[in-house]
Amino acid sequence: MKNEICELIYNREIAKSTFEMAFRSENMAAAALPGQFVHLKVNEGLYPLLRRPISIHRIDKSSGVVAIIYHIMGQGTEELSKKQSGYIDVMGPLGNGFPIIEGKKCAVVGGGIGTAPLLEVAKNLSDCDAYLGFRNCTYKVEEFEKSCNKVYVTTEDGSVGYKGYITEQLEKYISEYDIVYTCGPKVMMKKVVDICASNNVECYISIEERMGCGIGACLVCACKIKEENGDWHYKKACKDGPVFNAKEVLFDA
Amino acid sequence: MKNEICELIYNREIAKSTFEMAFRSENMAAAALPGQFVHLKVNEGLYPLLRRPISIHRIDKSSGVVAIIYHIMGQGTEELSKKQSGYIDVMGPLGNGFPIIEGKKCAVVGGGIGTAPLLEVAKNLSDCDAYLGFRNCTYKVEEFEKSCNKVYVTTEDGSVGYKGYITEQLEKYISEYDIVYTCGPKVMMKKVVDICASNNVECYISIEERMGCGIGACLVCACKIKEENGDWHYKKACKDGPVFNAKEVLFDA
Amino acid sequence: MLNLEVNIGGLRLKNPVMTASGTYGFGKEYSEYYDLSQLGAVVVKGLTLKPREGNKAPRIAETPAGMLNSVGLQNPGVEAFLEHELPFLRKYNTPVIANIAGNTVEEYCQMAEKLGSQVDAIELNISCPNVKEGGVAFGTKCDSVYNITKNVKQFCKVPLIVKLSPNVTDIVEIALSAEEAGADSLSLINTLLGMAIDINSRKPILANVVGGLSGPAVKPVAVRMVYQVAKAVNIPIIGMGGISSWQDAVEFILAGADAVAVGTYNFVNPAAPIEIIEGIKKYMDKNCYKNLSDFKGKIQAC
Amino acid sequence: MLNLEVNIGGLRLKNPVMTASGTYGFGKEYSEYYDLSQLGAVVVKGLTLKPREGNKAPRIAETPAGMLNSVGLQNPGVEAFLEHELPFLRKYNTPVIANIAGNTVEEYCQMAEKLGSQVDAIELNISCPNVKEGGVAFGTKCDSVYNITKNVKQFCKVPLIVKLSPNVTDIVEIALSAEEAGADSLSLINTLLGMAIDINSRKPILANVVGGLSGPAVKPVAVRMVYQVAKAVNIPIIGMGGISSWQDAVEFILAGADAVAVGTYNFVNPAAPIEIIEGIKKYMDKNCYKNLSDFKGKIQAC
Ligand SMILES: Cc1cc2nc3c(=O)[nH]c(=O)nc-3n(C[C@H](O)[C@H](O)[C@H](O)COP(=O)(O)OP(=O)(O)OC[C@H]3O[C@@H](n4cnc5c(N)ncnc54)[C@H](O)[C@@H]3O)c2cc1C
Ligand SMILES: Cc1cc2nc3c(=O)[nH]c(=O)nc-3n(C[C@H](O)[C@H](O)[C@H](O)COP(=O)(O)OP(=O)(O)OC[C@H]3O[C@@H](n4cnc5c(N)ncnc54)[C@H](O)[C@@H]3O)c2cc1C
Ligand SMILES: Cc1cc2nc3c(=O)[nH]c(=O)nc-3n(C[C@H](O)[C@H](O)[C@H](O)COP(=O)(O)O)c2cc1C
Ligand SMILES: Cc1cc2nc3c(=O)[nH]c(=O)nc-3n(C[C@H](O)[C@H](O)[C@H](O)COP(=O)(O)O)c2cc1C
Ligand code: FES
Ligand code: FES
Repeated sequence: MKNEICELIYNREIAKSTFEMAFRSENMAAAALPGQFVHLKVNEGLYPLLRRPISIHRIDKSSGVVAIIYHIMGQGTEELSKKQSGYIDVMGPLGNGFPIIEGKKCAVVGGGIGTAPLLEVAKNLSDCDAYLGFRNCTYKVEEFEKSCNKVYVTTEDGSVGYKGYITEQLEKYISEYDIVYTCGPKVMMKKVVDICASNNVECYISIEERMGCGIGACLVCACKIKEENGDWHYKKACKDGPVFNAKEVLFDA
Repeated sequence: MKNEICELIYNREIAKSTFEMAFRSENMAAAALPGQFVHLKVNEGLYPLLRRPISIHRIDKSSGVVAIIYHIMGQGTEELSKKQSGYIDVMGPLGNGFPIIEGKKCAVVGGGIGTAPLLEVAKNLSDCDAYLGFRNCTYKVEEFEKSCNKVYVTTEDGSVGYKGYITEQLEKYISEYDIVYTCGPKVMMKKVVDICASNNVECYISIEERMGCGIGACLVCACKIKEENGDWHYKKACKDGPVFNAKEVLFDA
Repeated sequence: MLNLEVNIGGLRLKNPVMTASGTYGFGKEYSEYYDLSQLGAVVVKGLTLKPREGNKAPRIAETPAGMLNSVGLQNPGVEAFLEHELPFLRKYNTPVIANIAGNTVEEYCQMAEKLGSQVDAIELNISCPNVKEGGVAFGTKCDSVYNITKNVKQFCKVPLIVKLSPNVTDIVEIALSAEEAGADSLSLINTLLGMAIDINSRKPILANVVGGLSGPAVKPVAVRMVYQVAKAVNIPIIGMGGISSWQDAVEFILAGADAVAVGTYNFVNPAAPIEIIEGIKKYMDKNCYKNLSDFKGKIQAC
Repeated sequence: MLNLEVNIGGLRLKNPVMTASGTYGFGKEYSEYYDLSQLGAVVVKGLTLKPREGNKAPRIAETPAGMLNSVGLQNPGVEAFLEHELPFLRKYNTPVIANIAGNTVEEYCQMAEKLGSQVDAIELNISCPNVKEGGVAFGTKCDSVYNITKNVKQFCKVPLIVKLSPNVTDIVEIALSAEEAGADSLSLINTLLGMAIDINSRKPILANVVGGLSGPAVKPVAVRMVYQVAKAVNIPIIGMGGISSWQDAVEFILAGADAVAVGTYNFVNPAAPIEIIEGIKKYMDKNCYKNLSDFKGKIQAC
């Protein structure tokens, strides 16, 4: 494995402060699994110093292209958004990815930027619905429509789709599903996990922890994982995750 | 006074690792004197942290444009060279500038990038020759030819003009001059100062010291200045200089 | 109505933003960029009893997100300050704080005496890493911090601020010694001792070999020290070290600082102190804080 | 012929570039990026006698040109290390250095005993700012540094490296205490104690409130300490703190380091240690140096 200096294909704003970036890497496109992430150096130089982890949104194996979607949160993502052309230093694909389990009725449940990694999950499942929650502006809904049976959209202000939270929609139809895949804000994921638990639906969640190395060497990305015997210990979000079975995750941290 | 966010007009390589940059500022162009400098923020963000001092090369009062020439030395000038368009944060004009004394026979003597601030001196003098020393590639010689009587050029490898050091040329004709203005590497300036002293020619030199604030507040840019009574004390290169009468400067530091 | 006023051990400031000693000369230069009356206070360049030339150049080196300086207290001496520099600052409606450094306790006392009540407060610099004779030596041992503070306090007619060095094992015990000895306020941090080498010339970049590290790089150390000291003492704290934005200033206030000072960043953005005052106002407005005390030290440690 | 070999208190390295403890796990992750046999040595994550879970997340905060961490010595314990982690590293032709931390002097001794000569050297971590029980407390007083070094040395069958904390008033006296007590080598610096606050949530970013500052921001402090200690002691020094390029590594060697370690920058550029080895070679070639000793400590202080 290596970090690769990849050619930037595009980097454009697809919604307010939300960007889609695509870069070329035959190797990464060939190896990437849904739910894995890349670790990006947002610019040259020492500021910001650390890489930023961003989930893989789209994998085009035929053309060797990987795309990501990111929201401007601070200095790192801001710098990233300024890049117009040239090359970008990428480590990846990293992490474990979502387990793609066939022959089941599935749903992907995403909130905001957390919808990004779910597109590849949906594409790889033959029987999948999508639940996409946004604050006000939506993006990539049409992509999900291509790969899913049904797509439910909510916005907090009701400007698109249903008004309210996406978990309210999920709650209505939860009994239809065998497996739920989710990614989004912590509060949303907790709710999704609860809904699944109450309905005995298997649930996989993608966890966001602040990261250093991104590959398992520094131990800063600790998340509490339950053991069979009720004990817990810290696992690495970057290497053991970011995807975990919801049953294992202790949310208290 | 204020630091000004100035529109970049161009920023182009005029010789190997040497760039000319022009930006628009009515105020600076109106106020600037030959030999003054600007203090530039080379990019946004904290790396590099400090501004970089660069001499004013050309002042176009009618169009409100100021130009500088800089050589890539390290991180700061490297970053500066990457700027293609947009705006640049400039403090200036700063420092005292060369005293323009009319009715005298003058010479400007520059070495490498030290030729840059001398063009405006030459333009403002009615009777001036130019001595321009370069390592191998020359630039802006034709500009000096427009404003000077005679222009002597040397390169260390003899590729353009005379082969050797510019001080060898100056030595030949020094007796012709009343005043010499010089800027360039320390070794060269020392030699020029010696030649002038031996020939009783008045000499003004522009000193390069590492700078912090650029305006006289931090005292990091100390240079030793002799007093009448033989004593010396530290003056500020940024505010009391960068130009000093060669008689005053103690080169030992 | 927003109220940014703060009382620093008897010294009343209209807002909590001051300039850090040694980065602001005697105010003249920055007065060309804005009206100094807007500032919470001006802290002037470190003064000594007699004029000092300071160290040889180069005196500055840039480091990642920081800088080293080895000015070495170049200054005209306390008398020339009173005669030639103070009158200019007095034209503005902002308190003037004199930063003083000496070779002996007696020198410090003499300076405090000479300054009398011509300045609004005195900041005791016992933490300058750039002078051999004294400076930092006074600031790294509890008993000497206690001793010098106690002595100077007797001669000090105005609030006495003790400026602490970060180059110590235990900042809290040093702070407590200063408090116990009668300091009216503490300021921290001074610079961290650092060094940089030019690998081509194989020489230290600073002629003085070592120098003081300042700028954003040191901010985490400064915030930690302010936090630790604020929990331990009952006198006001002036926080500094790497402040480059109003966000940084708020971070220090949340850590427990009553006021803040901007140093190195003046060189980058001459208007920084003013922009920081404006930013703090907006932050307070947005969060419905009326006074600084509404958020000072109010972090929720998990 | 270039010779990059160096002897660190009895431990022979093929080149002076190692990895810093805690930034490199047990080597497995980075072995996917290059052949670990190229390294001067691998220093593994800090070990404790019993397994430790470490601190709560968040454990990392980015700061200007640096980062704070509060991992808190999460590790599987010395026995699991020997059984499950060491065998992997042994497949490579590079020395393995175990970094150890304990709650008591006895624990340190027990660990040294258990490690025996299964590792090539032991690095005594008496400078971890992230554990309450011990760590840094051992490293900030001369007598306790002397005491722990002296005791562990008796149980240590391999070269003993003592890793110093930069959070002290006088690094030289600490270094001398370790040397006197029998340390074969010193490594410095560990992290500076720092803190960062999120001004929106008004919480410390680290769940542990304070953490260790590393990365380029601390380099000037590290270079200064290496320089001061190298002048004072007669044992080899492993320099670290903010190394991100071969130029930085050369800067440390010029300051007096016999070897260097790359920590935080591994996260940014996984190939950094290898590129640094190559860069040092080119630097030596260009300057016609045949051995590291041709430039080690050879700065011309003005
Ligand atoms: C496995 C993984 C996948 C991710 N995928 C995506 C994605 O597809 N799209 C996307 O926009 N973002 C994603 N993130 C979050 C993204 O990494 C952070 O938003 C980014 O690092 C913020 O950097 P910044 O410099 O812009 O902000 P900073 O200035 O560093 O921080 C701004 C805010 O972001 C939060 N933050 C910073 N770092 C992280 C982090 N590592 N995890 C969570 N919150 C953080 C902080 O709490 C802070 O409030 C992912 C994170 C992880 C761990
Ligand atoms: C009044 C004044 C006018 C100047 N005019 C020009 C000009 O017209 N064109 C031009 O190319 N350069 C000029 N310089 C020099 C220019 O400021 C430095 O080359 C620049 O700051 C280097 O920055 P850097 O980040 O690229 O290099 P750094 O990485 O900071 O340093 C690279 C090298 O440059 C040297 N250096 C760094 N800063 C200075 C400094 N302030 N003065 C002298 N040497 C320094 C260092 O010794 C080092 O070897 C001037 C300097 C001064 C003080
Ligand atoms: C060039 C320079 C000169 C300084 N001179 C003094 C001084 O004379 N007295 C003093 O107490 N502190 C002095 N300091 C320290 C600053 O006042 C301040 O404590 C330190 O720089 C940290 O703040 P900053 O990171 O905002 O610069 C100086 C700092 C710099 C950069
Ligand atoms: C995430 C992290 C974990 C660390 N863990 C340890 C440790 O277990 N033992 C130790 O002695 N030092 C530890 N350190 C300190 C490093 O080994 C090194 O001394 C310090 O980070 C300075 O080097 P750097 O700036 O190159 O990172 C750790 C540093 C980081 C960043
Ligand atoms: S980010 Fe380093 S172990 Fe996960
Ligand atoms: S650069 Fe600050 S006084 Fe000259």
